[in-house]
Amino acid sequence: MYTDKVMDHFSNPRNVGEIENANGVGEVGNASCGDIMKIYLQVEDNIIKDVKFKTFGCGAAIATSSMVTEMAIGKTIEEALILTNQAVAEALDGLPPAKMHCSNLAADALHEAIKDYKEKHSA
Amino acid sequence: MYTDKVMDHFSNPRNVGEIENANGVGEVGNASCGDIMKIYLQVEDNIIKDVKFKTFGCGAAIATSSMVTEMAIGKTIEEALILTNQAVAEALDGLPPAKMHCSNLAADALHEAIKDYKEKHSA
Amino acid sequence: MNKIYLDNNATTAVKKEVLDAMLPYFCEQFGNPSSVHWAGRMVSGAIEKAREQVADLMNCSPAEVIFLSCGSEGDNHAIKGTAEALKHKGNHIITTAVEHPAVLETCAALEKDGFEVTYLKVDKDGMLDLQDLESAITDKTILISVMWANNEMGNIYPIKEIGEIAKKHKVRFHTDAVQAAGKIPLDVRDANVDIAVISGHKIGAPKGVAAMYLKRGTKIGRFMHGGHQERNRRAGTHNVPGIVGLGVACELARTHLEENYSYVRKLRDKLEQGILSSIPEVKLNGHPNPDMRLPNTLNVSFNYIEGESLLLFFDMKGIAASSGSACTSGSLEPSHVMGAMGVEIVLAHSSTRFSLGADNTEEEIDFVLQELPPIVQRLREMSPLYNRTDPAPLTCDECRMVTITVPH
Amino acid sequence: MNKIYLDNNATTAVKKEVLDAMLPYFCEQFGNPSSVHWAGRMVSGAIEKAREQVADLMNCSPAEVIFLSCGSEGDNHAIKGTAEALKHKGNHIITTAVEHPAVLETCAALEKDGFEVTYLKVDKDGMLDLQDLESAITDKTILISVMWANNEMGNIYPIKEIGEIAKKHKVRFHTDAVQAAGKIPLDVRDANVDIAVISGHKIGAPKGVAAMYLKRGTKIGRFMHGGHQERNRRAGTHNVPGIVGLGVACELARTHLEENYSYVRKLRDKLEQGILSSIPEVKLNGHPNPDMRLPNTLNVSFNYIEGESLLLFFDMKGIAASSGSACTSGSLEPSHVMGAMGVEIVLAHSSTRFSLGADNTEEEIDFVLQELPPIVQRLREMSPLYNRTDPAPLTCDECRMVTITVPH
Ligand SMILES: Cc1ncc(COP(=O)(O)O)c(C=O)c1O
Ligand SMILES: Cc1ncc(COP(=O)(O)O)c(C=O)c1O
Repeated sequence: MYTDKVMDHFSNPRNVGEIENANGVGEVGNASCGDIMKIYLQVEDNIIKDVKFKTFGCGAAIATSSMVTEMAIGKTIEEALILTNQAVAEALDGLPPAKMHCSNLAADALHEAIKDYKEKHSA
Repeated sequence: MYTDKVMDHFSNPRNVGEIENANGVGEVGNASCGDIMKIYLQVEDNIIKDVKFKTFGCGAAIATSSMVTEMAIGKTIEEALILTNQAVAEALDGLPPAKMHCSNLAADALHEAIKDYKEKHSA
Repeated sequence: MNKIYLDNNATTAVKKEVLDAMLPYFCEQFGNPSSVHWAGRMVSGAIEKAREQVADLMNCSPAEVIFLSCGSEGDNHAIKGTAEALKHKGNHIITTAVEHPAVLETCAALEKDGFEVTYLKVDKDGMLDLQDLESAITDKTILISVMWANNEMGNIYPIKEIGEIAKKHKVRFHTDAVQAAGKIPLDVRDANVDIAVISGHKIGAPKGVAAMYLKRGTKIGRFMHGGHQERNRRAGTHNVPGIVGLGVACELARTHLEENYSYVRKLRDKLEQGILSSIPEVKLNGHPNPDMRLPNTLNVSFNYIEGESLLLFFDMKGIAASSGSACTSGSLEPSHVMGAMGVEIVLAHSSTRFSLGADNTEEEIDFVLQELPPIVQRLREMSPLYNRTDPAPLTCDECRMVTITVPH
Repeated sequence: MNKIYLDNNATTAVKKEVLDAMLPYFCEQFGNPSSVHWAGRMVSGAIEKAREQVADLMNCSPAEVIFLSCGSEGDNHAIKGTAEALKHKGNHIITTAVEHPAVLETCAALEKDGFEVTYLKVDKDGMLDLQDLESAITDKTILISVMWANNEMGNIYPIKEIGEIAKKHKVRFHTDAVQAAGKIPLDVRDANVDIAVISGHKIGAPKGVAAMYLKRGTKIGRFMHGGHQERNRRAGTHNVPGIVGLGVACELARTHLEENYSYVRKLRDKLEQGILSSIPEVKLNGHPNPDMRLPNTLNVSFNYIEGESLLLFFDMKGIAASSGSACTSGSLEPSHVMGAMGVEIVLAHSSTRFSLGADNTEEEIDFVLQELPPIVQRLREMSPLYNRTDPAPLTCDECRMVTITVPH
């Protein structure tokens, strides 16, 4: 049911973990649905230098998390903010229809982390 | 579904036909049910000398007709009158349950023929 | 003794290619297609391929195909599911007097629940009057159910014309295409059909599998409640080998349709003309124009002889056919199809169906034509109705009483 | 890579003996058993033999066996057919919160038609309180439906005791025996059961065939309307090869029952103890006493990890298992069985079922026990719930909203 790209990112997820002194952290989803994604950011000079994730969820949830970290690294936060869940799914050559809803939230988690970064650094 | 005996009597029915100067004729059944049995008798000195039948009906109807003629020949009419449909079915090693009702009327046809004989000869 | 199978409308042998395609799915690729792991993944692709093959035969999209267990399930699902989904709109169903019991008994069951059913009459050739159909439609009508072709005498109904009427009046249209599939082209889109049902074992797939075309967007109640298979439309673990077999059988049916039509038609026409010309007092049942019947079906009544006896005598020669007599209909009355065409009762009991397949040969037909006349003659000699002068007793209170619910 | 199949409660491979017995019935003995001729006669005996084999497994008379297409059909038929036949007596049905969807969704459908359904609660071990059951009975109760054993955690229910309660109160008793068949003894007479359902593909027969025990004299409405098959109790041409296969599978199940029980039980116990002793924070789901569960079933929750991910990682090692997570349940909520036992939501999403079969070996179990701990650890390291200090967000309005009808 999953594309080869999904299976690749799921079985060898990139950038798993936490960033100890992350300057932005975002979390979306909830345990009730079975999907929680947490993104840690290291932003320097408006550029995403490092991203890490932790995810509780199905294959699609882990693969989209992994993919979004790859897509975000090196981007400015403005560029990262226009990244969509849809774009992540496309970068994985698509997701099964049933997974498009709950498990495709990685870009949302990234945006939450950027929001958190902005809030902390607007002061 | 039929016993070997039924199939034998069905495929080689005994005593098929009419008796030209029958002194007793009986008919039971009807076209609506798909079973009509007609029995022709030649009675002499109270003894059934000859029986013949014609039957419109299924395998069971033809086999019971054939069997009843074999069973009746040589019997007195009193003996023939105590022959039952059940006895005919048993002589054939049984009939499928669905056939016990409509298609097992050969003894009735025989009794009708005897009744006809008696009516004609009571005068 | 040679065995000559002329009962393909009852069921067909599984085609060798079909069985070969099925075999890996019993012991090796045995997974449940709903499973996440290798055993499930291995087979879910096979199901989707079969879905395409079925869709191609009917000219619909694979997403419009639902797999089921038998044609009867399809008819139950179509009719009861429509009744449930549309009961707020109305309670009237139109069908015909010559449908298969899977349609008729389902309609009869709905009548007990307050639905009203119009059973359209057929003429002596078994055909419908489309004006009757159109004028039967009321603002309470939620379903028209007319079979694509009849199993007993093979009549083909004008599905495209009925589809137009249904569309014009915005009434849902279901067709039991169980006998039409594989014998004549089925284009559900062209014919404006909303629901169509086919059954595997009539087209060289195994028994125990069937499919339903459900036009996209057609709301229908569930028939089999339970799991989420078939996008929530049918419960029960997928019959994977059966479904694979159905797919292959549909593909074979589609690719060989024209070739089989003319081959089988030639044999059937030969049998038909042979019987009618060599045996007196035989009545052809169904439409007299052979174009209007399935190419493989011939139904004739051998007057004066009850059907089961005939079948058993044929059987002694290895010839397998079927009959509309009460003894073989499972009920206590002869075929409701013969009744609907006004065939008189003795002829109804005498009706015999020969249904051919692409495996039959011309030699087999020659053999049948040679064996039939003496059998018929012998049984006629045995019949008290043959050469009879006084009228035969016709009615039977008893069997009327125990008669079951199929309406006439 | 070795393939290790531990998902036998989802479906089983067809046994070789079963397939061998079926093979002649596809292309050679392909007749319709309702036919009068050789092709029909050839197979009707095979059906009756299978009926005896099924009857022997359940300890009933062959005349009490009805062949169907799947376990779901049996549950639908039993419940809807009883509702129809007994609606003049009452409109109350008692079942449990842990039944298969084939029972639960059927009951939910009847609720829409005015029936009242009591869903008995289970305790944290998944067991019923028989006093609850008895006091739920009212003078309107027409049916008690309790599964013989649960598919997800394997709990075996006290069918004999429930049968006594049902008998005492003269209420009909249906049991879904789909998972119990072949794993533990089924004696429907001893247990006072009125209707029991088994499904072929759970016991080494093919998908697409099932059977129902219907106690002599039990009045039941039809579910599948149509032809007169199965003495008027089920329409649709008999799935002859499937039925033959089911018969052989029942015979094998019966003759190997004890041997398979102890063999499979030993492997399951080893797996259970191995997992619980080598991996921390694992919760056993179902009855803690392994005697009270099916000998082949183990259900555990690996805390902090969502089930589908686990299954996919197992799958990379060739290990096939199943999960109660929402992602694999077909609905948007995790298993209703876990919910009914009060398993908390994360653990419900983490629940994993290993269901063994007689084909599994001790080496396979050793391999699984060696591969599991690192997989679990790796996924936990990836989980934002593992070693978490702040509480995890739990509720989701959206998924509650789109939730489907399975009651809890
Ligand atoms: C307990 C139980 N009942 C019913 C069913 C339904 O069986 P089937 O898939 O044959 O319809 C299953 C299997 O999925 C089951 O485990
Ligand atoms: C016209 C028609 N509809 C429905 C059916 C039922 O099909 P099945 O036996 O697959 O249930 C049949 C065959 O018996 C049929 O001929």
